Amino acid sequence: MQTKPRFRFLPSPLHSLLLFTVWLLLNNTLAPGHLVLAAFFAITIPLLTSGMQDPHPRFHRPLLALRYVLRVLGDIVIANFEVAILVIRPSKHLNPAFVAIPLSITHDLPITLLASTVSLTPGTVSAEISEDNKWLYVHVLNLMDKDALITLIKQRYEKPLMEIFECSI
Amino acid sequence: MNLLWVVLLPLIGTLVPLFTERFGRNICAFCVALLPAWSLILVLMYAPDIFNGQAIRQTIEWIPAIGLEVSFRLDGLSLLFLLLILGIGLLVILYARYYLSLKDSMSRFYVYLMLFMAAMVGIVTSNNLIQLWMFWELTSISSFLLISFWSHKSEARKGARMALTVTGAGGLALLAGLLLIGRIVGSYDLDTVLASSDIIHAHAAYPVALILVLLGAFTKSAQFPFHFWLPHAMAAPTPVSAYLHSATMVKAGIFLMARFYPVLAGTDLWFIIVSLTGLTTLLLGAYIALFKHDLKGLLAYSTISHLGLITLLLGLNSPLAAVAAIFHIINHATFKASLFMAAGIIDHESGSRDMRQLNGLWQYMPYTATLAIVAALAMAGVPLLNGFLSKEMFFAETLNQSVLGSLSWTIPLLAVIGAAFSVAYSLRFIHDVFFNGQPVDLPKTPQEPPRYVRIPVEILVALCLLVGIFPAFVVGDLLHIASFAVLDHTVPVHNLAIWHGLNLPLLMSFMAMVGGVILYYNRRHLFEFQSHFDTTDAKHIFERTIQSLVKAAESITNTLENGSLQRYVFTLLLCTLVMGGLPLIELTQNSGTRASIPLDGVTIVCALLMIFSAVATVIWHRRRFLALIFLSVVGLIVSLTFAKFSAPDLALTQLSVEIVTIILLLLALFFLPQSSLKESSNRRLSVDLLVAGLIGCVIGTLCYAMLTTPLNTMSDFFIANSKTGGGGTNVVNVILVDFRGFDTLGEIIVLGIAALGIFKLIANMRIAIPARDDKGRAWSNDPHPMMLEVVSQSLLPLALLVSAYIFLRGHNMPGGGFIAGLITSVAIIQQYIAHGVQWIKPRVTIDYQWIIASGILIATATGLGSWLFGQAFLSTWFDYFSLPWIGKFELASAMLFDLGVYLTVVGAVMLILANLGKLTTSERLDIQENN
Amino acid sequence: MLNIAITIAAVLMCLSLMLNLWRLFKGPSRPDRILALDTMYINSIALIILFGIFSRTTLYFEAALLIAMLGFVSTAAMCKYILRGDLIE
Amino acid sequence: MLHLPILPILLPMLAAALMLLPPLSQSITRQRLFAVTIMITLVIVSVWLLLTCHQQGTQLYVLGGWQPPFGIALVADRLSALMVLLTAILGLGAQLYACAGDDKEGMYFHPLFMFQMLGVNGAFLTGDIFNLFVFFEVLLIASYALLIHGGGKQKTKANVHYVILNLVGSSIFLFALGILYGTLGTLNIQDMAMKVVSLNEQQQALTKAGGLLLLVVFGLKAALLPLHFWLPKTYAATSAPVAALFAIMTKIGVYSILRVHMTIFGQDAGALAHMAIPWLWPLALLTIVMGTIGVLASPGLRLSIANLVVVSVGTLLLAVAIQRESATSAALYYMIHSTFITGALFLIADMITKQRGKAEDRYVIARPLQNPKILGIAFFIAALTVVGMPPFSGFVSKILILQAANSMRETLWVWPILLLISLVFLVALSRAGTTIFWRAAGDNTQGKPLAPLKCIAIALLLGASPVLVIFGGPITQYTQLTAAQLHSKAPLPNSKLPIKKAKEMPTGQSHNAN
Amino acid sequence: MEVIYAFCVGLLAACGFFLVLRGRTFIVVMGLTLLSYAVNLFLFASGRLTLNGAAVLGQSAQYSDPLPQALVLTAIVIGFAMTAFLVILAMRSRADQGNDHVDGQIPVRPVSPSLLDKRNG
Amino acid sequence: MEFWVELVASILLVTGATFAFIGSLGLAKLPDFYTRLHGPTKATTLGMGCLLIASMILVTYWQGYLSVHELLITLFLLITAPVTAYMLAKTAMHHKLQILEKTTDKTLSKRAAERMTP
Ligand code: NA
Ligand code: NA
Repeated sequence: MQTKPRFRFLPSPLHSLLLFTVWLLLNNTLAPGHLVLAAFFAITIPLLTSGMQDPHPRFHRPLLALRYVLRVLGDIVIANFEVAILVIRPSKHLNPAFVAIPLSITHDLPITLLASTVSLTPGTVSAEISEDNKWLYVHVLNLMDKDALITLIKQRYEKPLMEIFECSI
Repeated sequence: MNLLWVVLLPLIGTLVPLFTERFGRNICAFCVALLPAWSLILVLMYAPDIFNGQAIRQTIEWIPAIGLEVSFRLDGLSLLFLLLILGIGLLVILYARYYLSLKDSMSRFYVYLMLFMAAMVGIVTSNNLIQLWMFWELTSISSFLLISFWSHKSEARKGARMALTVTGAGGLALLAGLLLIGRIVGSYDLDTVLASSDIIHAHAAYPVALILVLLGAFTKSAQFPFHFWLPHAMAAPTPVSAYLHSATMVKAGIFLMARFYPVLAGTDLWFIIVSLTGLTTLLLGAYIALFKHDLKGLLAYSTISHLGLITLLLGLNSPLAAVAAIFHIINHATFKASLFMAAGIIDHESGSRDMRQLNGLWQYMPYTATLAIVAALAMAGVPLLNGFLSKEMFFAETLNQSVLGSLSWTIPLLAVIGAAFSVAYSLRFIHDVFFNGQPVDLPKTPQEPPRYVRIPVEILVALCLLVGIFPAFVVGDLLHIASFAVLDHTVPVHNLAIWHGLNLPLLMSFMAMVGGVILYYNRRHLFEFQSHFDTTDAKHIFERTIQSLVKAAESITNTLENGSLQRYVFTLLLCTLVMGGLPLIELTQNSGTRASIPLDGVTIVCALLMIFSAVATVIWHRRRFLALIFLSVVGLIVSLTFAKFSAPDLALTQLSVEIVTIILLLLALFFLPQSSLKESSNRRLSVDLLVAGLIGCVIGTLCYAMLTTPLNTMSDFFIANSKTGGGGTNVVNVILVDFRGFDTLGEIIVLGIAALGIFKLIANMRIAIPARDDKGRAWSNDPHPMMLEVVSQSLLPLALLVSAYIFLRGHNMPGGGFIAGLITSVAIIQQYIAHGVQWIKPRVTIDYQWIIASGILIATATGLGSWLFGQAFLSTWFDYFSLPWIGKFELASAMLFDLGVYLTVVGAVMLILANLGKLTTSERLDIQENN
Repeated sequence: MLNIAITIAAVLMCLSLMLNLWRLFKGPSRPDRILALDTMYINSIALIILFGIFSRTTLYFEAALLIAMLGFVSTAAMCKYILRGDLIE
Repeated sequence: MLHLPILPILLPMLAAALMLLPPLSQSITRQRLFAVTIMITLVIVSVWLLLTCHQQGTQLYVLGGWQPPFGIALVADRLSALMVLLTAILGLGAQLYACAGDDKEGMYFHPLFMFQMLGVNGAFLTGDIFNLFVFFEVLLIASYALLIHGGGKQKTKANVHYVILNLVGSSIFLFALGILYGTLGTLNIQDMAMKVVSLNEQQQALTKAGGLLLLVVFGLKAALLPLHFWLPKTYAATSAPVAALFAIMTKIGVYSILRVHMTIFGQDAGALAHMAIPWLWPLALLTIVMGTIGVLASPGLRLSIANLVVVSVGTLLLAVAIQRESATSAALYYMIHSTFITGALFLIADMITKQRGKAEDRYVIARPLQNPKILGIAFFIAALTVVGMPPFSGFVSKILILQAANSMRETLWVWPILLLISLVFLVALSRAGTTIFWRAAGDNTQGKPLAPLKCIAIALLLGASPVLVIFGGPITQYTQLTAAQLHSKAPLPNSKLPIKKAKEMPTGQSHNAN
Repeated sequence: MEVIYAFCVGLLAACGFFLVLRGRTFIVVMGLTLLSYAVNLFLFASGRLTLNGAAVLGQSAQYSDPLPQALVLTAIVIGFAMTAFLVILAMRSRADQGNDHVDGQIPVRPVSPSLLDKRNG
Repeated sequence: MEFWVELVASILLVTGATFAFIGSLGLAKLPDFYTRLHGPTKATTLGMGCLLIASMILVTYWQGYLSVHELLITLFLLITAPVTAYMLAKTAMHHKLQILEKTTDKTLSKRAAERMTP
C-alpha cells in the first residue's frame, strides 16, 4: 500500500502521464504551446483531485501492463465475433450460466480491472463481487466447461494483474 | 393678509390638541379654540368688504393636470356659513370640554373636530370644484371618525360606517357631477362655472350633471331616500350631533345646492327633483320624529324634516324662497344646536335619553329646562322666536309655486301638516321631558349642569330670541349678502319683520300651531296607529344588503378561484390557444417561398424515435421512472437534432443539461411517489388532450410557416465581426460572451439564484425517506458498489481535463464555460453518487456558495474592466501575443468572462445536487402515503 | 464507395435504434429499459460519428465524447436509483 | 456619469454577490448595513438617472460597445427611469422592514432581495426583447426564492402554483420571441418597431400571433383576467417585505405591455397597430370587476390587499387601453401611487397580523392590538388612499383617469366602474378597519413598542402618498412628458460611450436564410 | 424536412402541455421538460434550418444563423435552473403537505367501482 | 491512395455498424436480461472501435494531420462499459429478474445479489 506520494507536486505520475497524453490526443497536436498546456494540466489536475483519490497499490512492470492491454484488446475482438455468432443463432443453442470465481487479488483497483477485463472479453459479464472481495460472480453466455473458464480467467488475466500490482502473494 | 389662513388655521388646529393635552383639559380646550377664533376674527375682518358686495379670491397653482388649484373665495354665502361653522364650532369646543368624560380621549376628539371644522371651512370657501370636492370628502371622513368616537359601541361603529357609506357614495356622485360640469364648462374654476349658466343649461349632459350633484347634496343633507343614516349617526357624542347634525355637515348639502343655485337651478328638472324631495323629506321627518322615544332620535328626525324644508324652498325656483331657505339655515342652526346641547346636558345629568324615563325634569334643572323650552319653541315656530320668521316665509313661498300643476294647492296644505307635526314633536320634547309627572328609573338623579356647559346654550338661545325679535337688525345684512351670492347679485325685495299683517301665511302658522297641539293631545292614538306598521330599521336593511353582497362575492370568488392549479393552467392554455390561433385564421397559406430541405432516412428514424418516446412519456406518465426514461430519449434526440442542423454548441449544451436534469429528477423522484393512480376523469382527459393537441397544432403551424418563409436577419453582422471584433471563430460563443454577453450574465445569475433558492428550500426540509421501493422491495445493502467507486474516481481527472479542453476551445470551436462547467459538475456528482456524502465531506471543504458568488463577480468584474478604458460595460478586449518556442496565442477578456460562467455553473449545480444528498439520514423509515 | 458504406452503416444504426426503441417499449423490467437506453446512447455516438464523416467535419466530435462520458453517468445513476433509491447518500 | 444607466443593474448585482462571500456572508448585521447602504445608493442613483433622462433626454447605454440592434442596449427614457426609481424606493421600504427581523426567518434574504432588484431594474432598462426575457427570468427566480422566505405550508402551496404558471408563461414567452425573431429578424425593440411596418401579409399574421402571445405572457405577470388566479393567494401567503416588494411585480407586466404594444405595435405599426387594444378593454374591465368582487369576498386583510392589487392592474390597463396621451399619463401616475400604497398596505397588514394572535388578519373578533394608534393611523391613511379619498394620492389618480376617459363610450364604461369600485372599497375597507381596530375582546396588556425600522419603512411608503399629492403638479407634468415620449416614435439617441468599429457587412449579401 | 420538424415541435408542445395539465408535481415537471424541448426547437427554428453550416468561421461554406442558437443556449440554461427549482419545490411541497398534488391536497371525488377494482387487482 | 483509404474506412464502417447492430439485435431478441446484457456491452465496444478508427483514418487523410482524438471515445467506452454492465447486472439480481430456465447455477444469482460467498 502506498500511503504517501513520492513527489509532492506529482502525486501520481502515471495519472499525470495519462492526462498529458490525453490532452495531446484531444487536441490532435504536438505543438509546443499544447505541450506546455498538457504539462500544466498533467500537474494541476492530479493536485486538485488528489483529495478525491483513495490510495491504490503501487504500479509495477509497465511493460507487462502494456502486454496485458494488448492481449485484452485482442480478446475483445475475438469475443465480439463469438458473441455475434451466438446472438445471430437461435437462442436455443445458448447455454447460459452463473459462475463464481475465487479471487486471489485483494485490492479494489486490481479487482475492478479484472472484473472489467472479464466483462470485455469472451462471453462473460462480471455481475457481482462478494462483500469480502473473495469471489467474482460472472454470467456466462454460453458455458462449455466451468472449471476451464475459471482457470482461464485466473491464469490469463488475474495472474498478470497480480504481478503488475505486486500484491499479496 | 391672506385668505388661505382662514382654512389653514383650523387645519393647523388639528395638531394643537396633540401637544396641549398634557397641560390639562382646560388649557387644551382653550388652545384648541384659539385657532378657529383667530380664523373667525380674520373672517370678520373681511366682513366689511363682503358687505360692500365684494368677493375676495386667492389662487395658487397646484395640480394643473387635474384642474386642481388651491383657490379660495369669500363671498356672502361663504361668510354666512363661516360664521355658523366657526361660531358654533367654538361653542361646541367649549361644550365638549365639559361634556367629555375623563375616560374619553380629549385630544382625539378635538383632532377629529378640528379636522371636520377645517373641512367645512374649506367647502364653503372653495373656489375650485375639485378642491371643493376634496373638502367635501374630508367632511365625510372626519364625520366618520367623530360618529365612531366611542368605537367600542357596536352602534357607533355601524352608524359611522353607514354614514360614511351613504355620504361617500354621494361624494362619488358629486365628483362625477363636478367633473362633468368641469368638462362642460372647460374649467374647474368656480367663478368661471358660476358665470356659465347658459352653457350648462344648454348642454346635453346637464340632466346627468344635475342629478349627480344633487345625489351628493341629498346624501349629505339626509334627504329622502338617503335620510336613514342620520338617526344612526346619533351614536356620536352629543357635541358632535350638535355640530354636525344641526349646523354644519348636513348643511353642506344645502350649501352645495345654494352654491350651484345660479347654474343648476331655474330649470323644471331642478324644480321637480329638488322640491319634491324636499317636501317628502319634510313630511317624513316630521312624522317619524313624533314617534321617537329617544331624545336625540327625535331631534335627528326633526333635523331631517327641517333640511327637507330648506331643500323644498331651494327647489321652488323662486328668489324669495331662496332667501327664506338661507334664513332658515341660520335659524335651524341656532335652535337645533342649542337643542342638541340641551339634550346632551339632560343625557349627561340624568343618564338617559329615553323620553319614557325622562319626566318632570323641570324640578331638577329649571334653568336648563328654560333654555331648552325656548329653543324648542323656536323649532315649533312660535312667534318672537327665529323659527317663526323663516317658517312664515316658507308658508308664503309654498303658496307661490306650481310644482304639481293643478294639484299645487296640496303643497301649502302638506306644509301646514308638516308644520303641525313639527309643533307636535316640539311639544312632546317640552312636555314629555320637563313635565309629565316624575322620572322613571333614571340611573342618576338629575341636577343642573356645571356653569360653563350652559354658556353655549345660552348664547344660542339668546340668538334665537334676538333674531326672532329684531330680525332685520341682527341678520338682515348677512341674509342680504348671502342671498346676493346665491341669487347671482339680484336679491328680491324682502322684509324681515315679525308682523306682516294678517295674511294667509300667518293663518297657516296658526293652523299649524293648533294642529300640532291637537296632534300631541291625541298622541296615544297616533302611537297605536303607528305600531301597526312594520318599522324595519334602515340599519338592518343596510347591513343585510352589505352582507348579501359579501355573500354573493364570496360565492363568485369561490367558484372561480377554486384553488385548483389545473384550472388556472387550463385557462392560461386557452388564452394561448386563442391568441396564438386567431391570427393563424388570417393566414391564408402556411408555406412560404423558402426552399425546403429534402427528407432523409436517418431523420425519419430519429423523428419516429422522438415521436414514440414523447407519446410514451404521456401514456405512461403515471409510471414515473418509466416516463423519465422515455423523456431522456426525447432529450437525446433533441440534441441530435441540434447537431444535425448545424448547432454543435447547442447539441453539447442540451446533452450535458439533459444528464444533470436526469440526475436531478432521479434525486427528487426518490422522495416523491413513484406512481400515481388515475385521477382525472375521462372527460377531463379528453378535454385536456383536445386543448393540448390544438395548441400543438397552432405551434406546429406557426413553426412550419416560419420555417418556410425567407428571413433577413442581422446575423451577418455577427458572422462578419466575430473574428475581427470578438476575437473568436465560434460565432455562437462570441455572441454569448461578447455581442450578447449581458444575456449570459443574466443567465448565470438565474442559475445562481436558483441554486440559492433551492438551498433555501432544502434547509429545514423534513421529508420522509422511503424504506422500500415502490414494489415493496428492500433497498440493496450495497450503497457504494466497489467497481463504480474505483472507476468513477479514475474518471474524475479525465473528466476535468475534458472540461478544461471544452472550456479553452469554446471561443473558437464548439464548447465554452457553460458546457465545461456542467461536465465538471457531472464528474463531481459522479463522485457523490459513487462514494456518498460522508466520503466527500472531508475531501471537498470549499463552500459552493462562494464559487457561485466569485463566478458572478469575475464575470461582472471582467465587464467592469472595460470602464478603465472608457468603454461600455462588457466591452471585450483581445489580442494576439507571441512567445518564443510556444508561438502565437490569443488572450481575450471573454475567456475571463467565460471563467465566471464556468465557476457559477459549477457552484450552482453542486449547491443544488450535493445538498439534496444531505437530506438522507442513515435510517430509513416507512412512510405513510397520504394519497 | 465511402458514401455507400456510410449509407449501409447509417441504415444499420437506424435499425439498431429502432430495435433499442422496441426493447425500451417492451421492457419488461426496468434494467431492460435502462440497458436499452444505454445502448441507444452508444448508437447515437455511432450516428454522430457517421454524420461527421458524411459532412467531413470534426465539429461533432465533442458531442460524441460527451455522450460517451455522460451516458455512463446517466446509466449509473439510474441503476443506483433502482438499487438504493437515493443517488447520493 | 457615462455609466449611469447601468448602475441600477450593476449595484445590486455586485452587492448580492458580495453578500454571498465572507466577511458579509457571516453576519446578518453586516449584511443589513451593507444592503441598506446599497439601497440608499440605489435610490440616489435612480433619482440622478431620472433627472438626467428628464433634462438631457433618453440615455442609451450600449453594452459591449456594439451598435444596436446588434448588441444589447439599455434604453433609459423617462418611463424606465421612473420605474427604476419607483422600484428603488419601494425596495428600500421593504428592505428596511425586513431588517427589523423578518430577514432572519430564512436564508439568503438580502442577496435574493438584491437579485430581485437587479432583475426588476434590468427589465425596466433593457431595450432588447430577449434581454427582457432574461431579466424576467432573473426577477422571477428571485421571486420564487423570496416567496418561500419564512417557510410554511401556505407559502409552499402558493409557490407551487406561482412557479408552475410562470414556467408555462415563460415557455409561451419564448414561443412568442421565436415568432418575432423569425419574422422580424431582430431583437432590439426599437428596431422591431421599424421593421414591423414592412411585413407581407403572411409575416403579419405570424407577427400578430407573436404579439398576442406576448400579451398573454405579460397579462399573466400583470394578473390580467382571466390570468389573475394565481395572484391573491400567492401575495397573501408570502412574507410581508416580499409582498411589499411584489407590489412592483405586476407593474412589470403592465410596463412590458406598454413597451411592446405601444412601441412595437403602436400607432405607426401599420396593419398591426394597436392589435392588443380590442382585447385589453374588456379584459381590463373584467379584471377590475373580479378584483373588486375579490376584495369584497376576502375573509382577511392580506387577501383583500392582494385583490386590490388585481384591481389596480385592471385600472392601469384600462387607462392604457384608452390609448390617449392623457390616459397614459394618468396610468403612470396611478402606477406610482398604487405601487407604494399596496406595498405599504402589505407591511401594515403584517404588523396587524402579528398582533392579533390566532385571528391573524381575518375579519373576526380578536384581542385588541398592542399599538392601535400608530397602526390605526397608518391603516386609515392607506385605506383612504386606496379608496381614492382626499387628501391622499388616490383621488388625484382617480380624477386623472376619469378625466382621461374622454369620449362618450369611454365615459360610459370607465366612470361608473371606477366610481363604483371606490364605493365598494369604501364599504369593504371600513368594515375591515372597524373590525380589526375596534371589535376587540379581552385585553392585550403586553404593549411592546413597535420596531422603529418597521415604522420607518411604512412611513416611507405611506409618505409617498401625500408627497404625490403635494407635488402633484411637477409629478403629473413628468408623467405627461413621459406619456408624450411613449406615444411619439423617436429614434434612439447616440451612445455617449465609444461604439466599436464594426466590419461592414458584405453589401447586397445581407444574410438570407433562403 | 420542415414538415416533420414542425410536426415534432407541435407534438412535443402538445405532450408537454397535456402533462402540465396533470395534477401531480413530478408529472408537471416532466411536462415542462417536454415543453422546454419544444420551445428550444421552436426558437432554434426561428433562424431556419441549415445543413452543414455550423457557425464556426472557416468550417463551413455557408453559415446557419448563430443568433437563435445563442438564444436557445440561454433558454436551455434558464430552463434548467427553473426546472431544478420546481423539482425541489415539489419535494418541499411533499414534505410540507404530505402529498405531491399541485394543490397540496388530493381533491375529494367519488371513486368509481372500476377504479377500486384496479387498485385491488 | 484515396481508394485504399476509402476501402479500409468503408470496411471498418460497415463492420463497425454491423457489430453495433448485432449488439442491438441481441438486446432485442435474446431470451432473458442476463443474456441480453452481453450483446450491447461487448458488441458495441468493437463496433464503436471500428467506426472510430474509420473516422480517425478519414479525418487524418482529409485534414492532413494525425487525428487521434477519437481514441478517447474508445477509451471512455472501454472504461465505462464493464461498470455499466456490472451495475445493470446488480440491479437485475436485486430485482430478482427471471433467469432463463436452462441457466446453470441459477441459485448463484441469489448469493451474488447478497454479495455473499457461494
Ligand atoms: Na467478457
Ligand atoms: Na317623558
